[in-house]
Amino acid sequence: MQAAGLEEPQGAWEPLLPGLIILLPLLGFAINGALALSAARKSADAVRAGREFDFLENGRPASHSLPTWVGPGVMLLAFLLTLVNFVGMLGADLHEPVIRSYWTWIATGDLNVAAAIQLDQLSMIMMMIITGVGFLIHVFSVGYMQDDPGYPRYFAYLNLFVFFMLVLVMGASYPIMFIGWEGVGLCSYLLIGFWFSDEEKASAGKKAFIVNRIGDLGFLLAIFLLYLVFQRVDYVGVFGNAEAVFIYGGPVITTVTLFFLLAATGKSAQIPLYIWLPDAMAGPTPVSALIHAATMVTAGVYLIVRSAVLFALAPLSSAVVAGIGVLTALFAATIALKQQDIKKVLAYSTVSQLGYMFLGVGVGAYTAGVFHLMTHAFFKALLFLGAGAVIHSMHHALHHTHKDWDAQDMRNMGGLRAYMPITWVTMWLATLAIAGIWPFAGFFSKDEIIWMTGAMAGAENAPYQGLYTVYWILALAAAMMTAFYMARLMVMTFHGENRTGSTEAEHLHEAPKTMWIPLAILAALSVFGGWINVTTDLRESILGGFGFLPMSEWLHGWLEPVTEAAHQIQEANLGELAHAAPLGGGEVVWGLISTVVALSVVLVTMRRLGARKVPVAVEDAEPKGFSRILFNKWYVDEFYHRWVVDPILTTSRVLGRIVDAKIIDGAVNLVGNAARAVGWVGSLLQTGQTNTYAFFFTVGVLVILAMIGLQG
Amino acid sequence: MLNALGYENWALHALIWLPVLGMAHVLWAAEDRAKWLALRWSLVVFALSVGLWWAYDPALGGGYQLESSRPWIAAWGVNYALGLDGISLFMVMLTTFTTPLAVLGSFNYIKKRQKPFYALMLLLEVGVVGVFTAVDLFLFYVFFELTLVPMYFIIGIWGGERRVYAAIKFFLYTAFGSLLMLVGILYIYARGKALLGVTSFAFVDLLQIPLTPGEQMWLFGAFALAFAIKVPVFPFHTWLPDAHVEAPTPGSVMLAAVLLKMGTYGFVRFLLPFFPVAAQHPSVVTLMLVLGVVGIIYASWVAAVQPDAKKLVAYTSVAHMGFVVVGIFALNVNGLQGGLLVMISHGISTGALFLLLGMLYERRHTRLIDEFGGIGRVAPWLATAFVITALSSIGLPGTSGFVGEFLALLGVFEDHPGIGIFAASGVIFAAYYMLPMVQSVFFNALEKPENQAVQDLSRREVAILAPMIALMIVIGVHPTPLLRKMEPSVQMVLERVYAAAPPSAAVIESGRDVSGSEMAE
Amino acid sequence: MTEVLFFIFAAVAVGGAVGVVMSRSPVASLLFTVATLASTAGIYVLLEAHFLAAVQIIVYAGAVMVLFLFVIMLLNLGHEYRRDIRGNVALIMGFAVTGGIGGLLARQVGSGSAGLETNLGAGDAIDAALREHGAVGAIAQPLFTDYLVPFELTGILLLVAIVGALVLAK
Amino acid sequence: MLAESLVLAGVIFVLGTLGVIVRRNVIIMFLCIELQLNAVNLTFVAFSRFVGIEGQLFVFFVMTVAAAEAAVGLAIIISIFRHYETVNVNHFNLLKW
Repeated sequence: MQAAGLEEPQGAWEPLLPGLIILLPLLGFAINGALALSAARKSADAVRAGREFDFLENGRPASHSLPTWVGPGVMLLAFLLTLVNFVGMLGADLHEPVIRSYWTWIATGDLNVAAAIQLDQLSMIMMMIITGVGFLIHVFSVGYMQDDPGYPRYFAYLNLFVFFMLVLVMGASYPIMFIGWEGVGLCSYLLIGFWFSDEEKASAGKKAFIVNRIGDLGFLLAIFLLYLVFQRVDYVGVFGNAEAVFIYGGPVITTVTLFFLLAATGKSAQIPLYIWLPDAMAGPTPVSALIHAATMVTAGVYLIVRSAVLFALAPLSSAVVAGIGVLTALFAATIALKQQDIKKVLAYSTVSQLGYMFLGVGVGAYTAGVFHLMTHAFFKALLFLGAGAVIHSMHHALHHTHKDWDAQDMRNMGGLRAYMPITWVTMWLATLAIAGIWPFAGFFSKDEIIWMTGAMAGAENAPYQGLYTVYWILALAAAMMTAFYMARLMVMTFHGENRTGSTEAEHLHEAPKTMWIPLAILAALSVFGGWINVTTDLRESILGGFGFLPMSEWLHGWLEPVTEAAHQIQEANLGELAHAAPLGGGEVVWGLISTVVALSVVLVTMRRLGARKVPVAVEDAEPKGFSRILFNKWYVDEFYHRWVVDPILTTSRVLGRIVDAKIIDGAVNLVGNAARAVGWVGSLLQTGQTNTYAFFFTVGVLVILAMIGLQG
Repeated sequence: MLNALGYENWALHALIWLPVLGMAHVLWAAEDRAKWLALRWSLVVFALSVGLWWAYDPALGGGYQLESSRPWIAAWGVNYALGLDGISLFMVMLTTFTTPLAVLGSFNYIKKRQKPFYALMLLLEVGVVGVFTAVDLFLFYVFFELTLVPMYFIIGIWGGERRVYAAIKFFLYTAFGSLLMLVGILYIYARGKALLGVTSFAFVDLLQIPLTPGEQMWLFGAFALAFAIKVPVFPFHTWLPDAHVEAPTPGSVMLAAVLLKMGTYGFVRFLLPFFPVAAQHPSVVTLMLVLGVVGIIYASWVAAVQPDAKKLVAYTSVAHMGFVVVGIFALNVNGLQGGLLVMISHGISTGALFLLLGMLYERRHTRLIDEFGGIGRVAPWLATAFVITALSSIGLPGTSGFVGEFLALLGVFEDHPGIGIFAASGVIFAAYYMLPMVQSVFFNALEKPENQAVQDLSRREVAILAPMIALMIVIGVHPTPLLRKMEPSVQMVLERVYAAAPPSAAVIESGRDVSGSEMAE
Repeated sequence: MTEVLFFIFAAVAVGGAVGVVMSRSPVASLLFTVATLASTAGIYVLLEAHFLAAVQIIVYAGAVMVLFLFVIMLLNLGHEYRRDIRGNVALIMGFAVTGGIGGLLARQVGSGSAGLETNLGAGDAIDAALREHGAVGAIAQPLFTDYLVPFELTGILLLVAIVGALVLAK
Repeated sequence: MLAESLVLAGVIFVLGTLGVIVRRNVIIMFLCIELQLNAVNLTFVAFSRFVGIEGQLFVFFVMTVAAAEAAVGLAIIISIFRHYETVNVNHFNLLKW
C-alpha cells in the first residue's frame, strides 16, 4: 500500500467531495442517534412508571419529528452528491480508479492500510443504487414507521447502515471493505432485532450476526493470505500484481477465492449460510427491502465482482461460485413455492435471485451479475415495500377489531387490489420484472446470466463443460419456479375474494403518499431499468424492437475498466465463448422462449389459483406430503440445529461443567487439597491437650539428649 | 514545557510515589472523604502520566527512556531503577487511566471500610505502575508481588459470598508461579556473578549473560509458568473466574484491565529477550501457540454456557488473552504489535464490561443472566453502552478490539497458517458467547417486575463510561499513533530474539513458500 | 553420718515426688511437694549451701506452696478426688519417654561420675568462699558485684509477674 | 556425694516429667513442674560445691523465676477456672489447630 494509496492519479477527473458522501449518513446517524437516546430516556421513565410510552401525548416531540427530515434528508444529499460525481465520471473517460486517502489506519511492519476510498465505475454504480434506492426506502419508512416509538432509533440505525454500506463499496482495500462488511452486519443485527422485546425477533438478529461471522472468518483469512502473498491488501496493489504472481488455477489463488466465497455466502445468504435471511424478515419491512433485498445481501456479489481478477484466475472457485449460485437459486425457489408468509416468500425469492447473481459472476459474466444486482435492487425493493404497504394496511385493519390474525399471512388477505390499487399495479410490474418477462428489467438481466451460463458451457477450453450445461438447465427451471411463486403471491394477496373479514376490510386502505411515491418510482425503474444494458443481439432483434431500445450494452461498457483484466484472463484461458445455447439456438430464441414460458406460467397460475378457494390461516390444514417438506424449508434449520448448533452447545456445556469445573479446576484444587491433607495429618498432633504437648516436648528433649549422649 | 519542568527526570518516580502519598492522605482523612480523595489523587496521577505520551520519543529507537537509577541494596547490586519504552508506555497509561475510573465505579458499590479500600486501590496502582516501569529485575519482582497484597484484600474483604475462597485461590495460585520465577531470577543473578562477575539485577546487565540453551529452556519454563498463571493461559486459568465473580466491581476492573497484562507484559519483556533461544525453539513456539488457540476456543465455548454474566466475561478474558499469547509467539512485528494492542483494548473494553455488570449488579443484586431480560427498555443508555462495549470486545471493525485481533491473527497466519485458521475461528465464537448474553439481559420481554424498576445510567456512570467508549472508537479508527510508538521497541525485542539464533533459512522459506511456489518469476 | 542423713533425705524426697504424681487430691499432692522440697533443703545443708536451704524452706516450701494452697482453696478444689491420671496409652507413652530420659541420665551419670569428685577438687572451692565471707556473704559477694545486672533483672521479672498476675486474676 | 545427688536429682526430675505428662489436674501439673525445677536446683547445688559459688547463684535465680512463674501460672489458672469451672486440662483445648 505504501505509496500507492497516497499517489493521486493526475488529470482527468476530480471527484466532488467523495468523503462527504460517506460522512452524510454518519452525520444523520449522529443526529438521529442523539434524538433516539433522549427519546429512549423518556420512554424508559414511562415504562418504569408502568405505562406504555405514548410519545404523541403532547403533540409530536422533536425527537420524533426531526428524523423525518434528517433521515431521508442526508440520504437525498448523499444521492445528489453521488449523482454529481456519477455524471462527472460519465464525462471523464476514466480507466484507473480514483483513490482518496485520508489517514493511515493500520501501519506496522510492512503492513500499511490507509483509510482510503476508491472511486471507479463499480463503486459508483453501487453508490448510485445504495443512495438512490436507499433514499426511496428512507422516504417510505417515514410513512411506515412514523407511529413507532422507536422512530428516531430506527433512522439512526438505517443511516448507520448506509454509512457502513458506503464504506463497504467505497473502500480502497480489503480491510476497509471489511469494516463496512461487518458494520452492515451489525446494522442488520440491530434492525432485525429492532423490536427487541420480542424474543423471536431478537434471536433472529443474533442468528444473522453469528452466521454472518462464519462468513467473515473467510474474509479475514482471505485478507491474511493476500497479505502473505503481496505484503499489501489494497485493490490496486493486489489486482495489479495478481496475474504476475499467481499461476492460473493454482492452489493459493483457489484458496483465497474460496475463502472470499465463504464470506460471500454468509453475507449474500447462499448455501450453506443462507439460513439467516428468512429469519431476518423479523425486522421492519423497509429494512427487509433495503438491507435484505437491495443492498447488503448483494455485498457478496460486489465482493466477487470486485475481486473479478482473482476469481478469473481460479476457474475451480468460479465453478463453485456458479454451482452454489444455481443450487441456491433452485433450492430457495422450491421453498418459496409453499410459503404462506408474504415476506417469507419474498425472502426466499431474494435468496434465489442472489443465487442468479452468483451464477452470473461464477460464469465470468461480472457485468451481468452487477446488472441483475441493480435490477433486482429495483424490483425486489419494490416488492418488499409493496408487501410493507400491504402489511401496514392489514395491520391497521386487524388492529381495529383486535383480531389476532397474522397480518403477514397471505391466506388472510385476498382481493386487496380493490383497496390498494397503486400497490397492486406497482407490485404487478415488479412481479413481471422478477419473472423475467420482456420488456421488464428482470428479463434482460436474468436472461443475460442464463445465456452466459449456456455460452460458458460451450466455451472452447472451459473446464467442467458438462457441469455448466447442468447449471444452465437448473437456472431455467428456477426461472420457471420464480414465475410461479410470484404469481401465486400476487393472486393470493390481491386477487380473489377478500378474506380479511368484512369489518376489517372497511379499514383496509391505500398507503399514504410517502409510501406510494417511492413505489411508483421503483416501479418505473423496474420497467425501464433493464434497458440500459440490452445485449447487441437482442437489440437488433424483435426483443429490442429492432434497435428501438436505447443504450446497447451500456453497463457492459461502463464496467469495462473494472472487469477487463478479468475478461482478458478468461479469454486467454477459456477461449471463445459459444454463440449458441447447449441445446442450440441463439440468444434471441432463448429469450423469446423464456419470456413465453414465464408469461404462460404466470397466466396459468392466475387461472388455476384464482379460481381456487383459499382457507384463512387459522382454518387451513397442515400441509401434507412433499409440500410439507417444502413448507418446512427442507428441514434445513432443524438439520443445522441437530448437527451443528446442538453439538456445539453440548460440547460447551460439557467443557464448562465437567472439564473446566471438575477436571482443570479439580486438578488445581487437588494440589491445594493435597497440601491441606498433609497439614491435616500434621494437625492431628495438635490435640490441644497440654499433656500431649509436654509429651512431645519431652520427646524432643530425649532426642537432643540422645544426640549429645551418643556423641559423647 | 515538559522539558522545562524537568518532567523526564521525575515523572516516573512521581507516578509511583504520588499514589503512596494519596494512600496516606486517604487513610488520614475522614471516612466519607476517602472516595473523593482517592479519585482526586488517581486523576492527578493520570494527568501526570499523559505527559509520557510526548516525553517518550520512538524516534530515538525502542530502548528505555526517562531512565533513572539509584542504589537500593548496594551489596547485592539492587537498584531502584525505572525506565520506559514503547511497550511499557501504554501499559502505564492504561493503568493510570483505569484506576480513576475504577475508583469512580466503586462509589456506590463499596459501602463498608471505605478508607482502607481506597488506600488499597492506590497501593495497587503503585504496584502495577512499578511493574511496568521497573528496569531492575529485583525491583520488578518486588512490585510484581506487591500487587498481590492489595488485590488479595480487595477480593477477600469487599468480595461476594465466596470471597475468602477466591482470594486465597488467587493469592496462592499466582504466588506459586512467581516463586518459581524468583528461583529463576536468583539463578540468572548467580550466573551473572559467576560468568561475568557483575552483581547486578539491571535488565541491561542481565541481558549480557551468555546462558546456554539448556539453561534458557529451564529458565523460560520457570518464568513462563509464573506469567502464564498471571495471564492466565489455558489451562492455568481457573483462578480467574472465581476471582472475578467474587471480587467487587473495581477489583474486577483492575484485575482484568491491568493485572492480567502483567503476565503478557512479562512474556514480551522477559521471555522473548532474556531467553531468545528457548523462545524461538519450534516446540516451545508450537506449545505456546497451541495453548493460546486452545485458550481462545475453549474459553469461548465455556463462556457461552455460563449462567453468571460476570463469569462469562471472565472467561472472555481468557479468550482475549489467548489472542495476545498467539500474537506474541507469532514472533513477528504484526503479531507482537497486535498482541500489545489486544492488551490495551481488552483493558478498556473488558474493564468497561465489568463496570457495566457492576452497575447492573448495584441495581438488581444479581449477576445471573436469566434474572434479567428487557433491560434495554428501562435502561436504554446502559444498554447502548453495553452493546458498544460488547461489540468492541468481540472485535467489530472500527473498534479497538478489531485492530489488535486483526494484527495478532495476521501475525500468526504469516508463519503458522494452520494455527492461524483455528485462532481466527475465535471471531465466530466471540459472537457465540457475547450476543446471547446481550440478548438475554437487554433484549427480550421485560417480564420481571424487579427489572422494570431498573434505573438508567446516572451522571457519574456516564462520566465513567464515556471516556472508555470514546477510547474504544478512537483506537479502532486511528490506531496508528499507538502502533508507531510501540514499533521500535517491538523491533528491538524481535531483533534480540533473532540475533540469538537467526531463524534458519528453512524457516524463512516455509513462511513464504506459500506464495513462492506460485511466483511467476 | 552425712551419708545416712543423705539417704534419709533422699528417700523422703523420692517418696514425696512419687506421692505428688500419684495422689488424687491436689492438697495431698501439695503436701507431698512440701515434703520433697523440705528434704531437698536438707540435702542442700549437707552440700554446704546453708543459705539456699533456708531460702528453700522459707520461700519455696513456705511462701510459694502457700500460694498454691490459697489457689486450691480459692477454687475450692480440696474435694476433688476423681482419678485424673490419663489412660493406659498415655501412661505407657509417658513411662516410655520418661524412662528413656531416666536411662540416658543414668548412663551419663554412670559413665561420667566415677572419679568426678576427685577430679573437681573435693569441695575446696566452696569451702574457701564460705570461710572468707560466711554462708550469706559467699552468695552475696558475687551477686552484688559480678551478677548485679541479672539480679536487678530478676527484680523486674518479679514486678512484671506481680502485675501480670494481678491483671490475669482480676 | 556428688554422684548420689545427681542420681537423686535425676529420679525427681523423671518423676516430675512423668507427672506433667500423665496428670490432668493443672495444679498438680504445676507442682510437678516445681519438682523438675527442684531437681535441677539440686544438681546446681551439688556441682557448686566442687565448681564454685555461681551454681548457688543460679539456684537463686531459678527460685525467683519459679516464684514468678507460679504467680502468673496460678493467675492464669484462676482466670481459666472462672471460664470453664474446671482445672482439667482436657477442657483447655483451644490450642487445637
